Amino acid sequence: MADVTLLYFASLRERAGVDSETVSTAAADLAGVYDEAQARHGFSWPRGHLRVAMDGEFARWDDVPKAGSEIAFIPPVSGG
Amino acid sequence: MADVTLLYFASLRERAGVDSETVSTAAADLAGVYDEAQARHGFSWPRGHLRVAMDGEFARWDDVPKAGSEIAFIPPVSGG
Amino acid sequence: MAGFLLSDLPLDIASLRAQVLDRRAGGYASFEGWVRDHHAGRAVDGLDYEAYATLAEREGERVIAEAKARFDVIEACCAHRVGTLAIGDLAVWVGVSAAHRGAAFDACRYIIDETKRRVPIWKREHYREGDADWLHPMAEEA
Amino acid sequence: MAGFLLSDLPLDIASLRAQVLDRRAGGYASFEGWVRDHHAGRAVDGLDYEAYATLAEREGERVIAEAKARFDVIEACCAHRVGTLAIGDLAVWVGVSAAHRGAAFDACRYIIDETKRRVPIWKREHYREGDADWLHPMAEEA
Repeated sequence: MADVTLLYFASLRERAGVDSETVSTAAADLAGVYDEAQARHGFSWPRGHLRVAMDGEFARWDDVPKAGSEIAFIPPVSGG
Repeated sequence: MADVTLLYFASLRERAGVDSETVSTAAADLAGVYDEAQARHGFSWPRGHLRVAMDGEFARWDDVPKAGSEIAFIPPVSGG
Repeated sequence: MAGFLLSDLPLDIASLRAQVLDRRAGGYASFEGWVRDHHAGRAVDGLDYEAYATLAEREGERVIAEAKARFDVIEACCAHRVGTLAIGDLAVWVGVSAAHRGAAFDACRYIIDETKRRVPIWKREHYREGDADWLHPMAEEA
Repeated sequence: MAGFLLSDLPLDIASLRAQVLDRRAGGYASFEGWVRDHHAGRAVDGLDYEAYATLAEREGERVIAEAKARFDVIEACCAHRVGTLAIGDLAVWVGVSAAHRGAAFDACRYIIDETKRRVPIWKREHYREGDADWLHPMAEEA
């Protein structure tokens, strides 16, 4: 089990009702961490439409969640 | 014979030593008007490198010089 | 100078522009994105921008570095607002100086295109009818 | 509003820019041409611009009208200095507003390209070594 902090932005933040939460996860990769968050909050986004970041850098869905890390799920962006 | 005013700009003006002059011309077209001015002032520009304007609008070298008109020879431009 | 900035406060174009001025520069291209009064057929009253600031600044700096590597430019900068904006407010500013205009235009366009495509900033539109929505365009419709 | 202006006085970017602002506009592209300190390998101290004003304003207005007809823009303007300019001075400014950025960029570039190609304005460069020359680039090297 690893303790990680999840960050939520935009519609994911609204749906989760928080902008971050610390959770314990047994997931083997970041994909699994998203699946757990999706089940918990009822996110409608399929994982393929999101990107993932760990500790402020883009990461891969098959990366292993590091204990104490900050993990962010990035829905499609709309700046500019 | 038609009396016309010739306008000179940039290097043509420097070479002519005046920015305009009124001349009487028997030339059948604007090409002939340039040939006369070229002979008078020793312009090195071949006509094919210039454009010509009459009364503030671009004209053709085979246009007939109108009495009382303003004729300008336009060397390659370098604004911007 | 930072190449990519997020700002809670209105962007000051004159001082941003002054950052990219250079005696060697002959051309300067800039882009400004303003809050429009309509989008996708709906009347818009204003909007909020939210950013994942840490990553947005890093990714934005990468975009600027890529533009400098790809195009023959002298200086390049992008600034993006976060927070609540009204119609007509400046949302994003890009400025590029170069010896020649072609490189300035190309780099400026690259920076705004890549910023919109990759930098984690999100827009929430407030519609005149009272509702509001986060915009999450799929890549193909962005 | 005039779409194309010649000016004896320094160009005021803020007031020019204000002319093309519009609530419907989402994007604004601008270009500025500055006096560089070198050209074709020679150090430059400053320059003069001379225009055939009547025709330059007419031809400039045609360029603006063409840009508005070809690209989906809201407002477009170009201003060009005449007279004596120093290094770093603003020689030409173009601003275009549009609903979308692609049209703003394309129109802005069209206007500066056509202005440089067609509008009867000439530049005389003052070189640091003391001489000066009118620039009359042939079309293929412009």
